[in-house]
Amino acid sequence: MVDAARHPNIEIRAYTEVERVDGFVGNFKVQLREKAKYVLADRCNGCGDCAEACPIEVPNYFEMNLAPRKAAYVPMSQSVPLIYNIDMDACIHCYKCVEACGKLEAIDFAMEDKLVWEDVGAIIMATGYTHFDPSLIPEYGYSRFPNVITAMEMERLNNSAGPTAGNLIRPSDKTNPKRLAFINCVGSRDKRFYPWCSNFCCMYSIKNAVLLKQMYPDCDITIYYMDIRTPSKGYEEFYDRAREMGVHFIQGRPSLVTEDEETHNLYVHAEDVSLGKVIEREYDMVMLNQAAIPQLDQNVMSSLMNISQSPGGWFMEYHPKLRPMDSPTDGVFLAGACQGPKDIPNSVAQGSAAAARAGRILHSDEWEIEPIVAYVWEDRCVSADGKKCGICYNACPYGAIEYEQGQAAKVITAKCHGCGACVAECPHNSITQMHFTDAQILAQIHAVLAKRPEEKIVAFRCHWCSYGGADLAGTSHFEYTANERGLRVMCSARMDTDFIYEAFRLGAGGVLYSGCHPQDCHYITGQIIGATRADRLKKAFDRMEMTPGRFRIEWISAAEGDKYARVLNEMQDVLDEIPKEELLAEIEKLRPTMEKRVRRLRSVPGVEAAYQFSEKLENIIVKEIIG
Amino acid sequence: MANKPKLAFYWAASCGGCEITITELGMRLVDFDEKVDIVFWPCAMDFKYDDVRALDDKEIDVCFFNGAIRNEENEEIAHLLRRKSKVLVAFGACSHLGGIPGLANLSDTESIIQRVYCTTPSLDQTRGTLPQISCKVPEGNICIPEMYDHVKTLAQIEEVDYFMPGCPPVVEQVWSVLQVILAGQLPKVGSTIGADAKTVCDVCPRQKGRSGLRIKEFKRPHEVELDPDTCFLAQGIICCGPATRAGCGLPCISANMPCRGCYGPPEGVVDQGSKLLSAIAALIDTDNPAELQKIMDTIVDPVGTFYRFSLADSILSELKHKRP
Amino acid sequence: MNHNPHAPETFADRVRNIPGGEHLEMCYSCGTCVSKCMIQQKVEPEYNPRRLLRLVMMEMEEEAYESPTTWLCSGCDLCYPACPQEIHISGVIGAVKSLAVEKGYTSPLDTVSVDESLCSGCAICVMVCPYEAPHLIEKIVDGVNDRFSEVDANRCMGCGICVASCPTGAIAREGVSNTDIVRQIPHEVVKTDAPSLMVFICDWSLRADADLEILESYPENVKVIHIPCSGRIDPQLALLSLRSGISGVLVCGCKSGECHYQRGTDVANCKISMLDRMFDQMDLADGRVRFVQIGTQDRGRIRKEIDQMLLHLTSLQEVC
Amino acid sequence: MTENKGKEDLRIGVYVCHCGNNIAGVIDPKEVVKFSEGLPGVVRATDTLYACADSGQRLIKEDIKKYGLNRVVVSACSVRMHEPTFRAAVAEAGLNPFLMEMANIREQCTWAHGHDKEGALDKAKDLTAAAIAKSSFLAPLDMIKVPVTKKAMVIGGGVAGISSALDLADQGIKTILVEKEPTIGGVMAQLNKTFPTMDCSI
Repeated sequence: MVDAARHPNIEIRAYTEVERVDGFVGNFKVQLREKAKYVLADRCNGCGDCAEACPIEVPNYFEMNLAPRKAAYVPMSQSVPLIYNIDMDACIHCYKCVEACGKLEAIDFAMEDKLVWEDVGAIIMATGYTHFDPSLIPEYGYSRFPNVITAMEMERLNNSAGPTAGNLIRPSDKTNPKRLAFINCVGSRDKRFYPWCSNFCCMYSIKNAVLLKQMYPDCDITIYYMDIRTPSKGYEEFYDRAREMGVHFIQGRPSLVTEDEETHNLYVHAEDVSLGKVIEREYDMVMLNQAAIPQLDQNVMSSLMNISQSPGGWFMEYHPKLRPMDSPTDGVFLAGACQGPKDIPNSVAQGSAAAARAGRILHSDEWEIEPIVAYVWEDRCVSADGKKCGICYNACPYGAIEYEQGQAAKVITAKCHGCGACVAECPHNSITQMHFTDAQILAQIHAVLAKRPEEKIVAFRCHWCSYGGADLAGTSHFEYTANERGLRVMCSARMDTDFIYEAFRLGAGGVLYSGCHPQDCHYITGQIIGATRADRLKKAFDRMEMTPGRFRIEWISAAEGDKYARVLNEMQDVLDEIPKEELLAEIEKLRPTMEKRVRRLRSVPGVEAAYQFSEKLENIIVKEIIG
Repeated sequence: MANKPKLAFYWAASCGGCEITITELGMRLVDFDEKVDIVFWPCAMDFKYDDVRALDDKEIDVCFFNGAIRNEENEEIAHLLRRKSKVLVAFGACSHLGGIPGLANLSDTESIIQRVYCTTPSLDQTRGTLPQISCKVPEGNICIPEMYDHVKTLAQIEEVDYFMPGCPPVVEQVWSVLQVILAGQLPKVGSTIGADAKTVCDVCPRQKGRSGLRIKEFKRPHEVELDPDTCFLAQGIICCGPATRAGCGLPCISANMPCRGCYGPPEGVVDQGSKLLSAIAALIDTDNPAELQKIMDTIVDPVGTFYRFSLADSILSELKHKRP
Repeated sequence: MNHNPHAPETFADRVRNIPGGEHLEMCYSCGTCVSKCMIQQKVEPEYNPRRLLRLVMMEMEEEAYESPTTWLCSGCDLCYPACPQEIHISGVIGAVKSLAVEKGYTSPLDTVSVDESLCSGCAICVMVCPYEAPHLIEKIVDGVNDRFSEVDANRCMGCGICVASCPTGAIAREGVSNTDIVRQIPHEVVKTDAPSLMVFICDWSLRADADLEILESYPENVKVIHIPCSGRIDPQLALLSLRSGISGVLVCGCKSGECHYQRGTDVANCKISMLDRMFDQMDLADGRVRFVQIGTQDRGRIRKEIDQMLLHLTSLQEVC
Repeated sequence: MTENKGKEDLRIGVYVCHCGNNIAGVIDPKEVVKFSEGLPGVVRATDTLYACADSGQRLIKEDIKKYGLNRVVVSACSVRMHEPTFRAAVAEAGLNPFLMEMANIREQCTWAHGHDKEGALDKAKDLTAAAIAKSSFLAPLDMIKVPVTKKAMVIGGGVAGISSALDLADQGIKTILVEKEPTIGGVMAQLNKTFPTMDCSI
């Protein structure tokens, strides 16, 4: 901590929150809210006279509310930076602090939150985790039985810098507890709350047991566990040491804690799994090892940074094995428990690793980004003919399109992120996207529907989420119908109505329209554009009386492999339920309508060639079947 | 005709319905009269109490006593008839269990008199006339029997040989009992006669409730259209059939009305109302106290419902009147 | 679905295929269900749902059928909301039990039976039973077609809810019949200065042995009658106790939702609440009869309840 | 121009990966090769044990020269896995990296349809055909170069954030460490000693 404060290259902005993030790799613009401390950082010398003078006491969150602090405070004496704060919610405006500060004049009640912009080339997310509230498990009695405490409370109670100066006492009568029970996995590995293993709690309760044994050798400590997980260097040895010191380990997850109302002693009910017997034991104090859970504002940060979340809410890494420090957004990296529960060594390691990953960018003078950007055929743009349009301008999530009536729309390549929203939205097919042109995608659609199209389900997936979801379905071996034919675009915003009509015109049995969940979109609002369009399509197909379920819209994240498989299987069920003749008849009936809707496509550059190519391809493929 | 059996009929606190049952025997009664001597029947013939007092003890062969014990007079005559009769039959629900008059045990004497003579809406309340036990008139002192503070059954004040339930007992049962008496084939003393051993449900032809059928709301017969082939309880209607002795011939059930319980508890059951409560409360489907209160609100008068005919005979009444 | 569609169906597959038997393999043997359940502690030391799941997973079919766990689980589902893997354990046990019954195994439990000379076929027992154990059968008796209740002994868990609800006293099991319980109510209690209290206790409502000790520690004036479930309480038992001269009646059951027999405590609550309304109508409502629901975490509450009740009864006596 | 309009003569090379048993355990890659050989523009089609391995990459690079390939289709795994690998490989052989197209016949085919071998083979052929079709219309593209602001931001001042910030700072990069609480340190600062060596946390 102190190293960070001393380092000339580090600028600590404490009591500051991120408001907004713009830009892209190498060129981020971040808006920060410097919350008003009501103390001038450059004048405060951390003497603490203001706190001494302050008459107001409130619970100190840093001490898990076990000790008070003043309204003028620092959370702890070693705070970095050591600048006092005035808690305006608690302050009664007696101005005793101003008096105490005297000539220093560091206190400024007129201070307001300040918004500042910072330009940075890379961002590392290290927002950490928070703790599960064990009062949600009523059977353990936390918040009702005074002597049931959390592990974090224990940390403060046995800490020499804590409120009791390291003297462990129990809350009900301030005596030293002699018999302690630690309960592991409180809220974690528990499908009712959080299914994951919180990673460090086993070691954490062993640590506390060892510490307490050292301080109070005659105290009796029992750790109730389901499994003890010690998969790091020195951990198993540490566990051995705890056993040698006489810490008891009982395999069995307690089902109940009861309390004697008079003594406030606690009784832990559990099955000793090794014995197969239910045991009830009396303790002076019970410590609950709470689950590590994502920060409560993880959603907010995730949408600010365009980072998707795993099902549990942790930040999603680009690849769990190959790129665990990278977020899916170029130039944004992940460190520590915000990506998943981690102990200190792992957090430090990932912090350093993320720094190294970020260094790759920050040490370069320029950074290459993929040229998958939009391009306007000026001769096709109606605005150039003086017509009023501007649809592309409105669709772009990045403001990367310049539009002025009378001139062809113009793409600012440096600002374009390549979602393809403008391309699909342009009603005149005047814009294309490099590497995902209409011709390229149409050629793919034709190829996968060359034979027995009525059996096929064409699945359009966005690159970042649904394509990842499909990958995860495969990696997890969640099997689904082999009639699926997946096609990839960068964002659901690129899924042109023409593609869907064309697939149905060619006789596809089903079409899936799939992208990310709205808050996860890699392109800010791309998904919203795609979703609006998909809903319109759905209505059109309903009007055409297409069998419901042949066209389906689903938002599937990269973490939802099971969902991808389920959706495809459900679509297959829909097809299986329609008798084949009926399906073919429906396809034939709708073909002229579809035909009409895709007719204008042929004028798009390259599309005619794609049709010709596809015809050749189809002939060969069909011949292959006959042969 | 000295060896013709001597019979007596008496009504205490009753509505007269039991008497009508006897008259409903019609012509059969005339034939019957040739085989027996009716020595006392104040409802139908002119007898005086002194006529009874003049009889030898146990001179009456069988006495049918209907009506509950409400006042001094009821009790006095009950003792008298017991003394003069070989066999004393509690005839009809009132003398058997207290019957409808027994519901008076919900209140005390004073509030009943207040209600009847002062606050009944149809009354001219300005008069404030109240009955007096004793009243001086020019001719002398007129006394009326004193009303007790609670209603008793016949068996609570005298030894009863047989119980014949019903409000009123049905005619055919009465006729067959009379035949039995004539034949001298009366069963064990203390038995219930003129009724079945089992309950109404045993003979009720309706389709009974199935597993897991529970009640969320009690309804009254006028609130729903009732299926004539399905058990009332299964339709959410309180029916006293499960805890009521059969023998009535199901007139209510056949008229698509639930059993009201007039035949009293079946063999072996002490307290009809609490047994019925135990059965019906177990059908309620709720784990929520507030909802339970709401469901119970749909039973308008629990005591009157479960103990309609047997309150005077109940432990509840006993508890109330044991209170200092 | 079978785990492996190509392999023959295993015992575990058959259990899984019965509704309720799914998710069996999710058990990671934490033991929460075992310690949440009170059967091992109170009835059968060999009872262990976790091990039964294990027996199924290990294809130990015979052992599973013979295990007391298969037969003793009353489906109270205390364990279900506590299971971190969200396994519907009683569902799995129920699946094993149904397979065992198919194989001809029978329940070793002491279950209720019907006295046909008293049963009038009203189907109250059919409706109130939490386990669908009783059902009506038709039979020709003396040439007349008559209906009777019959109890499936493999379903009956012996709670006695039907016994208390039967209006004719036709259904019972030993120790739980009307006569067996009424016999324990004294005929007449001599009035003394100290009030007397009758406690009808559902044994499941006292989780800790310490609580049972508290109950037994009271002097003569606190009489205790053990019932298998508070659902066994019949308001008549309370009335009979009061008639005998006992000053008050305390009925103890489990917290709603924690009843060992699913709905027993709710049934008891309905009965006592309704009795209370009757007392009220009769102007007798003075808190002499109370029903309390004791939760699994209410250690020592029994002492509080009895003391409070005795205090209340003393104050009633002083008024008189 | 944004794409090839079919004027240029296509010379497509198709590489169907076995990925050990991951693909070849479900389908026969040789079947896909046979199928591809007949498709328009394909001048070279072959299977390869591991396309991503050095040997596989070398094969592609040599073929580009040997057969004068101007399009490469790799039928193997996810683009999220090896697109950069194969782009780099074709670039080394002098071909524009954007003229390489992948078909995902592992994650999205053999792994997802392990019990439907016939269906998987059919799908693998279709996906390869689609990649060939797309490749026919690919155009060479150049990477876009953007400048880099040589400053970093670390959001969160816990143990991971501090360690990131120190490492960046030691590399000479100006770093802003943002913390929403009044002090940095995070959960770590609240801890007593830490396992397994019992150091102080601060």
